[in-house]
Amino acid sequence: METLFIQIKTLLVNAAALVLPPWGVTLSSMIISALAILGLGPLIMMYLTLMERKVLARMQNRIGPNRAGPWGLLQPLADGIKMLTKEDIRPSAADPLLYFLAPILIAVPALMVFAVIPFGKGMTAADLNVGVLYFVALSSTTTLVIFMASWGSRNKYSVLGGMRSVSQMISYEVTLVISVVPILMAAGSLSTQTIVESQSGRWYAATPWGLLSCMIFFICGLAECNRSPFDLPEAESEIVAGYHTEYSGMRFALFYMAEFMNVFSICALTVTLFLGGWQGPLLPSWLWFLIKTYLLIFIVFWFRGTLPRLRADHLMGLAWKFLLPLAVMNIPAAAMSHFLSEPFSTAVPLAILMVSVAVLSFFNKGYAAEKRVYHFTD
Amino acid sequence: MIFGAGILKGMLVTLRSFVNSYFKKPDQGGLFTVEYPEKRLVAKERFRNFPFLVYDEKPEDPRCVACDICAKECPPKCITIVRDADAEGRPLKKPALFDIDLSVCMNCGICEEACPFDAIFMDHEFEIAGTERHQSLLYHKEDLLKSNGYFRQIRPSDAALIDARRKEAEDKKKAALKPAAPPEKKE
Amino acid sequence: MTPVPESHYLIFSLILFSAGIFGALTRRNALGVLIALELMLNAVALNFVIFSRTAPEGSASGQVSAFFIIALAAAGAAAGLAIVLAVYRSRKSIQTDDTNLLKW
Amino acid sequence: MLELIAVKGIYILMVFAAAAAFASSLLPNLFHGALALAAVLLAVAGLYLSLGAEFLAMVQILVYVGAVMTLVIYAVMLTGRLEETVTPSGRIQRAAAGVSCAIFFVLVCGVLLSTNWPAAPGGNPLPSVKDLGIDLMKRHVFPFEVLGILLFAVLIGALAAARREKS
Amino acid sequence: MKNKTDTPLTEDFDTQTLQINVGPQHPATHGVFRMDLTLDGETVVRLKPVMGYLHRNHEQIAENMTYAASMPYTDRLDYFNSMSNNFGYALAVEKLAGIEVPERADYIRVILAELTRIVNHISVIGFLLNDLGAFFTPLTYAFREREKILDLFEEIAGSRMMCNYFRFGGVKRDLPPGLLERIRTMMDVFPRFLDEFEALLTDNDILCLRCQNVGVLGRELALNAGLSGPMLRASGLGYDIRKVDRYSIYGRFDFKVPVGSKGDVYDRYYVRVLEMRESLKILDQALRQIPSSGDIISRKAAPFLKAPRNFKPPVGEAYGRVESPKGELGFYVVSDGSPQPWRYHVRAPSLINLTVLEDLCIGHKLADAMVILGSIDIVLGEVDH
Repeated sequence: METLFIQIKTLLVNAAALVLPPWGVTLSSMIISALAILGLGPLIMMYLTLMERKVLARMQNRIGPNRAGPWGLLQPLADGIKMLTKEDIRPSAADPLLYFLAPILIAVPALMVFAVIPFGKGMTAADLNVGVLYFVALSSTTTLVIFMASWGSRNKYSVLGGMRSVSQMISYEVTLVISVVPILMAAGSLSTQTIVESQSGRWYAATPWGLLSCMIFFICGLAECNRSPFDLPEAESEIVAGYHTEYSGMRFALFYMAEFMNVFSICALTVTLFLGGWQGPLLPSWLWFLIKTYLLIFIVFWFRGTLPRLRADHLMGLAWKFLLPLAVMNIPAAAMSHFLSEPFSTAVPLAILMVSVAVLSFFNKGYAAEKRVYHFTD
Repeated sequence: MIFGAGILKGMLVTLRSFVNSYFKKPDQGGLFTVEYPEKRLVAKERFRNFPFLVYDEKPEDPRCVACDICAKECPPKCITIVRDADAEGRPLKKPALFDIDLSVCMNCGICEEACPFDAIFMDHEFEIAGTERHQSLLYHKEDLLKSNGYFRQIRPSDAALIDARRKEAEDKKKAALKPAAPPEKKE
Repeated sequence: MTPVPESHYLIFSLILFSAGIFGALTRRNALGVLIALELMLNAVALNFVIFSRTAPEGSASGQVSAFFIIALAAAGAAAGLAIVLAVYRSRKSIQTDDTNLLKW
Repeated sequence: MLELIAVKGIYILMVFAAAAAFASSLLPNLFHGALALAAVLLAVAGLYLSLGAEFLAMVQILVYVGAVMTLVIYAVMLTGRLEETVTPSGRIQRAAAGVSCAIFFVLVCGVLLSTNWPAAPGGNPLPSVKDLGIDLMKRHVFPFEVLGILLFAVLIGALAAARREKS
Repeated sequence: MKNKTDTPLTEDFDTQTLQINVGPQHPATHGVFRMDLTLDGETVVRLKPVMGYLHRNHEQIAENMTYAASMPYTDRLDYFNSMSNNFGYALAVEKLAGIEVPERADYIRVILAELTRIVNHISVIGFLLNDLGAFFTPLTYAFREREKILDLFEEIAGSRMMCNYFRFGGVKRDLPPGLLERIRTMMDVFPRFLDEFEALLTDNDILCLRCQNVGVLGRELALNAGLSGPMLRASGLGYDIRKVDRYSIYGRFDFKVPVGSKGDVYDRYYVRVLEMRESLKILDQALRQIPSSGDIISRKAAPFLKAPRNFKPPVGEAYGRVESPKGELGFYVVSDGSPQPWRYHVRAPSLINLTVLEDLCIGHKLADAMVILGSIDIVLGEVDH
């Protein structure tokens, strides 16, 4: 069971080897893993939409979709067909080049990031030794595409939504990168494969600074793909649907797909970097990876079901005034725990983090909720 | 407390309701959705949808005597009645034409209250669909007539009350007729 | 690593550089000039990396200097755009012909 | 055989990048020009990959396409009116610039083709990310620190210049 | 060559103010209500509410129908609490015609009015959270409780929202047997739901961040604008018509009126939660004191049930007002002796509370304008009547 997928791949490659010349074999193995990802991405996205609707429904004492297929399993198919058959309305004033390119260019990085995620032992599509940097670089290109989408559709609401989402993504991207640095220091390499192997002894989330940077990474990841408390750009109650107001039909499906694949890749990377990737006692490695990732995805939907939305300036305030300094303070804390001898190696980082949290919450006093007292008259 | 405390408490509430929805019974926080076409909620007795006319034995002679009170009292004026006339043109105590425009009626139940002859009551049947707006929702007398048995079936306690009152009124009327009859026999 | 001869790479970076110069000369909008500037810096960084292949074994000075160029270009872009915005705020237009006075 | 496909790929990338570079200076709409520049940057990152500089390619995408391009497009949006961002440029100016660039190109091309570059010794291991890091911290630590201070100074300078006057 | 040397060096960007209209068909406006917003960046510069999309000429129609015939139309005013609309109209006509209401009917009326108050307040909080972005979870919890109460209404009056149950001098029919016990059991479960609801919301830091010090309503503005209901009480003025008029039998129950301190969106939210707890107290006392039997409509008004046409109140005028969950709901009726009112006017609390929307929203962000509108709690049926 452990190497199920690897055996399938070798089987296919051997079959290809019979008919193709030697160079064709390496090419075919590349193509097989590429096709695996191309097939996996949309599949994950489809069943994430169903999972989200089911989880949210159950939180609200509803049943969630159960009409299409047993327990609603064919619902994503139904959604897909609906998206395909919907008429693709294009605003006349839209800028043809930008309007047409944006949905494609937003789905491409979302899919490319899957290449670097280690689904199991030896099951990383492309084991770059700049894995994490690859992920961060690709996630930063989406700001450009959101600009194109909002500017291209020439609509007031989408420009407002576009500006909001870009400023949000920039401020959370900085914190995302800095929160990963302690892990790279501990693992000593950028490639996701070696990071996971170096966690075989103790997960990074087990160490104090690791836990903190895991939380910061997760929160910034949420903000990066505009989910739950940070879903400002497509705030229905305010601006109708942010930058993808003017999109419908298949184009909107691409935006939708990109969003869900970002959610999956953020959760997958949090698992890889902090929660020990595919490390796990007896179950096969890739099963461990999927369990952990889907647990994190449950938390993302759980956030969505509970928390109201943050306003634009709170969002920025949280990123620049609280999370970024905390992430920066986390780096010396992580360094201390490496180079100091045993008794101090846990005490000093904890002290640093406690002090920085205290100082930062002191400075951010304005954001704290104030207790209110209500009196009664008759 | 620190920033996240209130949020965590809120999250616990949703998690608990997520878990309850799997394990608890409907009224303790479990799922209480009634999946409509398969399972249905039984209508409450006083539920009122569009009105219907009641007849005792034969649909030809409904209880309605075409007194036009309900048409006058109906706030949106959606009832139109034309009194029947016999061969010589003398008016009869029966409606020839009794139309209710269901697209106008707001099922407020005032016609049921105002009717002195217990002829019109509010129905429980709500699955009414028409193919087009004007004609198919204009119900004529034939579509409105329903038997007293049906009335007793959908609104048992009200029907019992009304039948009792009607039988008692009948006995009183017969009693009033009877004393006039027996004295003639005695002389 | 790839058998593509260096001269082809160099010709390509030269094309980039001349496109940058052409852009800088023809653009009437200050931002256009900044965009062309980025293009030129990029061509130069590419040259460094091309020559890092022929460097003696193991020394990465080629890539490091390219890394520095990228960082400097980012700093340059930031400063340039701040100035362009300041000019725009006071002159209402960033046509290169309008900003012909050093003090206004 | 795989090498051939790779080489073909690189040449296609070069042609695409050259076209995008000229497009970025010729397109009337500044927004499209900025996007053409983004295309060039991505293509150059691809070239870095083909030259074995993975770290540099990723840094290029992160710094350039992620941050600098966003900055440029913010500036384009702030300065251009919401509707028109078309900036016409004169005919003679274009012709003159074109001719001078062509002359420049031909001259440097002559120099370039005539010198024979030392053949790539080939086979020497490409500097890995670790070597890059060590080299950055050992031989080039001074410029690295100066760069840090410079970036910090630019940050504050840009803020001061672009900040809206507190009325 | 224009080189303007006179303009100051760094005066402001001539940013274009963005004119958007949060149109009649928009997820955040509770019904068909348009706001003509002028934004400078994100902050609201000017807000012009545009109403009238749901105007149904209610007052003119009422003048061409008998008194009893316009009772079902009062359900459609504020379609969230039809019972208190009926209550207000019934009170006005009873004052006009001088009809006394028997004991048991009064108790039934108070119980139903307090039940609608609870229904209204949880729904409002649910919708407010929707505007804040919590994806329908608080709203579905609120609607689950609302369903239970609406089922009770269906059993009593025949329809869940359009009850048309009150009549001049009492109520249409008596409560069905065993209903008081069902209300009692529901009332015992409700506080537990309310605590769970509060645990989810009250000290949720994002809610506090978004609602505290947003849309602050000063006491003088609240007073001069003639506001009423939870909005007034959140700004610190404890004015509740149930305490001022002591109409019907509210005098017999002891309950408190919660009053806020700052008058922002958070206070308006929490005052409604406290009001629900007070309503529970009233319901508790009413369920204990209700006489088990007794006629449910005054002997004088009973015949008019059968023949509303010959209900001719004496010439004169009357103004009956009720503390509806939205504020002071008043009905002004003038009679000229004929079965049809000569003049009929409804004082709609939502309409009057809405007049301060612009003063609250200026200076706030676009996201806050939506939340402030949500906290004012308007229902367009009543605003446009």
